[in-house]
Amino acid sequence: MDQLNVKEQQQFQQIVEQKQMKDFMRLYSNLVSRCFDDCVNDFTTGSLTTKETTCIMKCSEKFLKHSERVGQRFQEQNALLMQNMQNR
Amino acid sequence: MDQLNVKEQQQFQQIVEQKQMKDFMRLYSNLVSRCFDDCVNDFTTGSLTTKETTCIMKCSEKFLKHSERVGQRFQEQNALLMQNMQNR
Amino acid sequence: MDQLNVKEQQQFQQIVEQKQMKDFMRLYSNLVSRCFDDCVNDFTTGSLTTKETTCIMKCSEKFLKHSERVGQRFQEQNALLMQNMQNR
Amino acid sequence: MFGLGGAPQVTSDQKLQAAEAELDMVTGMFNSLVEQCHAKCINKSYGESDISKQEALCLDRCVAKYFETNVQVGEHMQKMGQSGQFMGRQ
Amino acid sequence: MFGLGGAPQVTSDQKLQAAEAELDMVTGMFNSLVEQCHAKCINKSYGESDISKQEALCLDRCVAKYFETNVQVGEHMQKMGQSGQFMGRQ
Amino acid sequence: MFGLGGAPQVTSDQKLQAAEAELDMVTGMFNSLVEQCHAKCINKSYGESDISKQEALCLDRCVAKYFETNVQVGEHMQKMGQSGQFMGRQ
Repeated sequence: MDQLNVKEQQQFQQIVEQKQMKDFMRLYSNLVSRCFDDCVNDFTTGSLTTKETTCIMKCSEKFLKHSERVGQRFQEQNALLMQNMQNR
Repeated sequence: MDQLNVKEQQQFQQIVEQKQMKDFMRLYSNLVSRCFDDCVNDFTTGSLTTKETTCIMKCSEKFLKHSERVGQRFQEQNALLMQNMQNR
Repeated sequence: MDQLNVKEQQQFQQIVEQKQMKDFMRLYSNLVSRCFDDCVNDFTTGSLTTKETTCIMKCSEKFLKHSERVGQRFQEQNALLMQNMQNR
Repeated sequence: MFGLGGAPQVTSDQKLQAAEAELDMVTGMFNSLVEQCHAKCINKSYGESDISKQEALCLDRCVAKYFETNVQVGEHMQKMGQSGQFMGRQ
Repeated sequence: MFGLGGAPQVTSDQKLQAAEAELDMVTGMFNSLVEQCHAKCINKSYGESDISKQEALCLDRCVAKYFETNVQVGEHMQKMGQSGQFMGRQ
Repeated sequence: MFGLGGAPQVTSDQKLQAAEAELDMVTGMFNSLVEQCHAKCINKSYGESDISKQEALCLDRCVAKYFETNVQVGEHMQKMGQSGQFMGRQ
């Protein structure tokens, strides 16, 4: 990324910020889809049962903790990779 | 969406229209992929058998009816949701 | 595509070129994801085993040969389709 | 759909981008709904091209339960966001 | 690929957008074809890095049958569109 | 991430597009990693909302092995590219 000059870096920063809202929305949509898929499989009723609701709560919390942990490791590994490339 | 002024709403309408052709193309591609996946699994022949063709026709019709019904329910539920948010 | 005039065709060519880098990156990402998924399923160790590494090499080579062959057939079939549409 | 698009933004451009992102999310949700309810409700032997009564009932409930799930997850995330458990740290 | 891009449009911008949408669809079809024919034809034990004769034959037929499916679905949708069964109502 | 974005390009526009494409790829990789490590490590019965120690260890190794896979594939593709076996012909 160091090939970009200051003005280009500012423009790039704008692009990054534009994408962040989209990323958050995608995370949210994935969360809903995943927990719906894993927790709701009985269509003899028309609204969520207590069991399904509990499952959805736990699933969504767990998924957020999951992506948080993967995100931390991803950044660590990415930093390591960049370092290795520069030391070559 | 009521935060957009008239001019912004017109611009947004253009964006919506630009996306509609893409949406139609995606529906079409999904249809082909789904029915190919569900109906064509025998590669001892190089062109579609009668049985496969029949399956593809029924699959594509059924998928269109399916997305039509899901689309209607989606709009109803979405309208309900918007109403509930405004009444809060 | 013959409905585009010369200037439009040049602009379209630029769009095509912009997309090619993205396409290559997607091919690469798909390759990594697929071979990781098919070859790495043991997490009792923290780095790749010899068996996993071998599998990943063969998987990635095979996937490239696979997409090359599918690409060739795709172009042939596409050319055939265009010909049939013009002869109608 | 979630009342987004009205944060303390200034330019037309940003408002339009927020509205477009929201449209993309609603479209994405619809596409995901079509896929998931197909997987959960539709018989894939394709003996018939019509949707059976049973499949139709299943689809209606599938959409309703998906929206309920959406609301539940949204409220839960807000609660967690306010308690500062997530967001920003990620 | 489907002769799209030539509707009663006026501006260069719209024509380019239609052409771009068509390009995206063809690319999307190709990607989906690569995925699906891999799932249907390729042995995932990866004992070999080469494609076997049997796999190659399967791939060739997979692509041919996918194109045939594409044509069939396209013609069927046009027929249904003309009879007014779908489109616009959705 | 892969040191792309610095080919013999001229205009700001092209540099930004390359940087954006790279950003999209890294984001795509992260999303794919989230999905795949969830499938490989997380118990989907959701008796608990917390990640167990075993799951956490599995996730850490999953991310590490994914990066190793990424490097291996990258090096292998470069080797094949230099030997002229692929690219350009496709």
